[in-house]
Amino acid sequence: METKTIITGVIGADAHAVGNKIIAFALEDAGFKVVNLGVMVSQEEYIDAALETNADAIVVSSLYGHGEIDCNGLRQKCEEAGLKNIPLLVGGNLVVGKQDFAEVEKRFMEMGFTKAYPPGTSLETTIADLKAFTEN
Amino acid sequence: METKTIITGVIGADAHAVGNKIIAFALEDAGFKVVNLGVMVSQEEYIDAALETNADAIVVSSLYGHGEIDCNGLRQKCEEAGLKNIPLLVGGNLVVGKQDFAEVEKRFMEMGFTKAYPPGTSLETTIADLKAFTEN
Amino acid sequence: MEIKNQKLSNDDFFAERKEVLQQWPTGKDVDFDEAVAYQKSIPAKKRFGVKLEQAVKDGTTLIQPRAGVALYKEHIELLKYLEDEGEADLLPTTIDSYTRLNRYKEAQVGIDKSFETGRSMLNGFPALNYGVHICREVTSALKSPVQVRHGTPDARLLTEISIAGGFTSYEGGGISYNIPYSKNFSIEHTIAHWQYTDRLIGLYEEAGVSINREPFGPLTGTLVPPCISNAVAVIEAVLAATQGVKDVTVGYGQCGNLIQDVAAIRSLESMTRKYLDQFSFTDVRISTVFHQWMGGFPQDESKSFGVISWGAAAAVLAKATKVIVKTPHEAVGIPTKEANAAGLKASKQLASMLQQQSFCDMPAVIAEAEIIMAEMTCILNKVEELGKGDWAKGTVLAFEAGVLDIPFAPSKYNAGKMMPARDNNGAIRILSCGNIPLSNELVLFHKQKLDERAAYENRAVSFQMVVDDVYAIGKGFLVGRPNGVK
Amino acid sequence: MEIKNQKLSNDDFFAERKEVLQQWPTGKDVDFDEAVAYQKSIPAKKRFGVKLEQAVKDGTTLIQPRAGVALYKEHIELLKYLEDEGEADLLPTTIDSYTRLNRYKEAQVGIDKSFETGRSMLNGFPALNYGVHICREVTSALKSPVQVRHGTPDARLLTEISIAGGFTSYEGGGISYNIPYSKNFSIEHTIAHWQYTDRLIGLYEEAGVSINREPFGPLTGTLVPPCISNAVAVIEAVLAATQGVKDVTVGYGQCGNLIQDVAAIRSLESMTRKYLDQFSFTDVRISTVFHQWMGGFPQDESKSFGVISWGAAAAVLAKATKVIVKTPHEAVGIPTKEANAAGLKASKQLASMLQQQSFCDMPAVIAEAEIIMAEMTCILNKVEELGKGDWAKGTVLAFEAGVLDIPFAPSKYNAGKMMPARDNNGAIRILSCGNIPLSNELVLFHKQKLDERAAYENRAVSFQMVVDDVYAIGKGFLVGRPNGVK
Ligand code: B12
Ligand code: B12
Repeated sequence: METKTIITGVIGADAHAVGNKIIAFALEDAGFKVVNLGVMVSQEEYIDAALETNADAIVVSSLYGHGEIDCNGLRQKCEEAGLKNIPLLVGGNLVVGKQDFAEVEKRFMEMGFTKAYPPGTSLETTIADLKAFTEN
Repeated sequence: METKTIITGVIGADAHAVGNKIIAFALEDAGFKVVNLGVMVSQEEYIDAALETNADAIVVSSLYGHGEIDCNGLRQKCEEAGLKNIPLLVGGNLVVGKQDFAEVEKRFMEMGFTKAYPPGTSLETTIADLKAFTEN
Repeated sequence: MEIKNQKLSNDDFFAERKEVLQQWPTGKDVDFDEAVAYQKSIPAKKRFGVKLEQAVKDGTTLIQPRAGVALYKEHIELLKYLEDEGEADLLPTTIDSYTRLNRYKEAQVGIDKSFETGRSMLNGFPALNYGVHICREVTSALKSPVQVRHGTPDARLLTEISIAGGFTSYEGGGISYNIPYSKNFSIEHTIAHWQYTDRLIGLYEEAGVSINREPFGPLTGTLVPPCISNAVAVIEAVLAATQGVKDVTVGYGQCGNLIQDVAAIRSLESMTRKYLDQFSFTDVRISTVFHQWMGGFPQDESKSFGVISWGAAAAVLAKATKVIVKTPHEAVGIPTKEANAAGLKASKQLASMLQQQSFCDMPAVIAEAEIIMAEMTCILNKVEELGKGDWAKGTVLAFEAGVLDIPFAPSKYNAGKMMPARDNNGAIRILSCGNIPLSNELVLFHKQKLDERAAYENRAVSFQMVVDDVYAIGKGFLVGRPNGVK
Repeated sequence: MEIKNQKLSNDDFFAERKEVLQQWPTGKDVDFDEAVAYQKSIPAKKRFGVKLEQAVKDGTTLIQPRAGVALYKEHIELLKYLEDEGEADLLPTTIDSYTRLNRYKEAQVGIDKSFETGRSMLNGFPALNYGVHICREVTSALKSPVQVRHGTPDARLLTEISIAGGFTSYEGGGISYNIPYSKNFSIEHTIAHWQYTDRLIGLYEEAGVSINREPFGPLTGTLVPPCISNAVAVIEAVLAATQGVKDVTVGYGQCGNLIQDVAAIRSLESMTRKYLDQFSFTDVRISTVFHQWMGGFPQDESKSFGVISWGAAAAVLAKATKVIVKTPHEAVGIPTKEANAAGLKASKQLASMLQQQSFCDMPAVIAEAEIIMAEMTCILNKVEELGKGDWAKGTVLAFEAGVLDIPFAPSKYNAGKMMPARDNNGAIRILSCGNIPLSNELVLFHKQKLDERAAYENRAVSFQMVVDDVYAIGKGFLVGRPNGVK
């Protein structure tokens, strides 16, 4: 199997670093090439990194509740930049407060994300799904 | 003010003694004459004691959940025994489980109780109400 | 009636048994040999004693709820929910109050009314009315070991049906299921009834089936000084072992002061071992159970979670083998299954989270345990002396004399002269000894502790203090202070 | 940029102030003299410092939530609910993340969008955009003292508006609101910004208005060894006092091992006193804050109650002056007001119930506190040495050198070389020191503790242990064991 490249990072003004560091560690451990942008990543930074490394997927984290505002428009920008149909995964604590996740998922799917994940998604799920989404 | 006589006791097969001992202590402290029948009191025992002491009110406790079964018919027996309109108060944890108290109250009022009290009724309320109910 | 602490002879036991099995129609379905065979078919991981022994070895604390409803299918659903969603390690079957008082007709009315109304009209599961086969349906439907929990002074037929019904543990004792639970039962009688229960379990043991037995530790659950409940637990353990019981779980109800709670479990375990060994019951297995706060609870559910969690924490820090869990509905009524599972999950979080921490060897705990053991020794020596070496006789005389005396007990066989109250740190002390035979030194110790509180609160030591303490936890405090005192 | 730990001159301060007040239109409403007069009109019982001082005197532990929503009327309702239904003693106003990063335009979008959708689209209260008058509407509507809580590296304008707006306490510090909260802010800059904040509060103090200041104790909330967070707290207390602050609350985030937690608070308080005295700030009042578990929470609400309650218990047993309370929604999102009140009530039950119990003087606690103090001394001596006596300079150089090093921090100015892990009893130890300058003896102590765990778990000490520990509490454990190890 050829090595897949994944961009990881926490979007917006979000400084939650723990999950990000652990995701990067675990994906590498699982055989991916990881380009970890850390916290407080702008939409442009994800796109630049993905273009530069010819990445296979972008993993966006948002923990602090402003995910809805921060993620809006990312898919369009990807398309414009030529990252056609790149898998765009998003997870963490995406919205403010405890909301029905089906609702939340719908909103993020409408924004063009390939898949959105609820709070507490395990590393196992993240890795398994990434393998599936980056398979040729 | 003339001294009022109150019959206290825990009805049925109920052995919860703590509240009963404290109610008896507090009512005496508040100036009532208390005839405390203790726990596991049958309907007949309340009535006999009330007749014997010419009591002004009967305070029935039921904690263990079988109150509905145990209290059924007490008012009729009082009437038959000649205790016309004697104030019949009941309190504790009257039914099995956490139920809407308005519902529970209704059932006990239909059984002929003068007033029914929810879990956690304070001594202050008990004393104040007894004073009101035994006023001439 | 003449009671002796001596193994019942087969003649006596089987003569009595004949009568017992006729007390209610379901008794006729009990067949000892068939029941032994059935019990032997129960896999080890569903046996109570096995799971407890493993926990003792691992140093973990298992969690167990209370639960029982009138209708058996709902009862099975309830227990399944508690082991799956609630993560209970051990399961209960709590028996209703009519059955506890041998009022089987009223229990039947309760079953029938429950069927009619679709609401459980009983405060527990009427195992005896249901009989052996339905009990087996219950116990076999579950993954975890199941215990009968009740409060029955005369539990002879219930024991027969329960053990034949596949339960592998049985709570109760001649003192602990009498004094807190009844009014007119003499101690002679209940000790005799529980000798029957224990002898029956001894017979199972001799037939190769080990059933766990658990004296009910908390008694009235209300300001019971540890030395009293511990002394009762040791007596019941010795009486049970005398009849051939080989697996006992001695218990204690949380008082709320952490040092005293840990010390109580520490002293309970070591004194039970000491006395069982002294009576040559060195092969009896001992485990401990810690009951989360057994007195009046706060009405508020979140506050109840606070009380529940603190109980779980204390149990684990004391390294109790299991903890009996309360629910956020405690102050109001028998909990829904969701409320029951909620109490379990809060407790499970702490049972596993604090597993690596132990307070058993803290100097303050050791010092407090020394005091409890000294008190227990005073009491148990006197029981022995009164009984001229016979603990069953001694117990009867001790209650008569107020040497054993349980606060707030409903029984007329209990003296009710001893008065407990909390000291300034919330530990339960003895305000007035009644006839509890403590040494002068110990009496002085308690007096000093309570004088300290009285001085701090600027009021005399009195029954009002006791009343205030009874309400305290329900109101959010441990020590019942007068208004204005922090 | 050249930083010095020295009181800002009036010239420098007021020159800077002119710029600061122009950062956003609401800055122009701030008038220092008018604000002093307004602050003086706030009754004593609504002043943060007064209530803390009383609690220190009474030996009680106050409870405080986190809370903030986008719309100010809803924010007032929320805080009223938390003091009435939740029984909060102290109130917060948690600021949203855009404001924290000085992105006031985005905060305005958040306010506007929240008005439109009727849902709070911000994760906190945008006090700065609202300005002085709306802040006064908030603070004056409540019975309890209110504090601003945030995470803002450059909080100068926010401080101006908050204090003029009637808040009587202000959280943060140049280290604690930088390293855990930002990526690219240099320490020089944030120390300078917080000198401004502290100097402003010093000016209020000199004008007769005392504002409480609280360094943010828990830092990243994730496996921070007590010596690190305590050292940071002491440094921030000294820097604040240098600017004229007279009332500090030093803080600590629960690690979960009770002995270590109590020892951390004990050593935090005594070391803060020691160093403040050493710098001749003997008139600075000190109180302590204990944060309930700051790392990842369990998803389950009942389990969260267990974690919350254990945090409250530890705070009280450590005799912290206040405890910051989590909610049963923690793992999922900003709590509803009901969930927030639920966490408060569980905590209140324990705060009052355990008030009479203290673990501060247990021998095991004293021993653990000795270790923490020795570690703090190593670190603080090195900071002093690097700064040639100047703690501000020393701090900058210490972060550069990794002498101060905070695990899991997002900041690029943090070395990230130190690695923590739990020992076999769940206490946080140092797996790899990086450049934290511990004595050989202390390094050996940590190594032994972790070797013990490694041997027990039959695996090598490694980053996997750290990862397992990060998830542990969320999964119900304190120590992250590999599969199969109990
Ligand atoms: C202590 C206790 C026990 C002790 C009792 C010791 C003793 N002999 O006294 C023990 C452990 C033995 C026990 C046993 C049982 N208990 Co119990 N027990 C409690 C507990 C925790 C506290 C009761 C108490 O002492 N409160 C303190 C006193 C001061 O308050 P009180 O009793 O409520 O009385 C006050 C008020 O109610 C009011 N009041 C009382 N009567 C009246 C009458 C009037 C007219 C008025 C105005 C006011 C009033 O004033 C009193 C004084 O302030 C309660 C739950 C709780 N409240 O937290 C459960 C509780 C009462 N027990 C309960 C049950 C079911 C049982 C058992 C059947 C066992 C079981 N299934 O778990 C057995 C029953 C045995 C029997 N035959 O009675 C249930 C009842 C359920 C229901 N109604 O749905 C409760 C509510 C627990 C629960 N949530 O499941 N129990
Ligand atoms: C630790 C923590 C902090 C620390 C962070 C330190 C640091 N720099 O890392 C501190 C104290 C500084 C902090 C600050 C704040 N926090 Co915070 N914090 C937490 C907390 C308790 C744990 C987060 C954590 O580390 N978890 C452990 C890691 C391993 O898990 P994780 O982050 O969830 O990531 C895992 C999964 O989500 C998943 N995942 C993540 N991304 C993705 C992406 C994909 C595609 C997939 C498949 C999976 C996936 O995999 C990760 C690894 O397993 C959470 C609540 C919780 N979870 O218990 C709140 C929480 C995230 N914080 C919150 C908030 C609001 C804040 C603040 C705004 C302060 C405030 N108002 O209280 C600030 C924000 C500052 C900023 N600008 O970002 C809220 C967010 C609310 C919401 N969404 O509604 C939370 C949920 C708490 C709450 N309930 O209020 N916080």
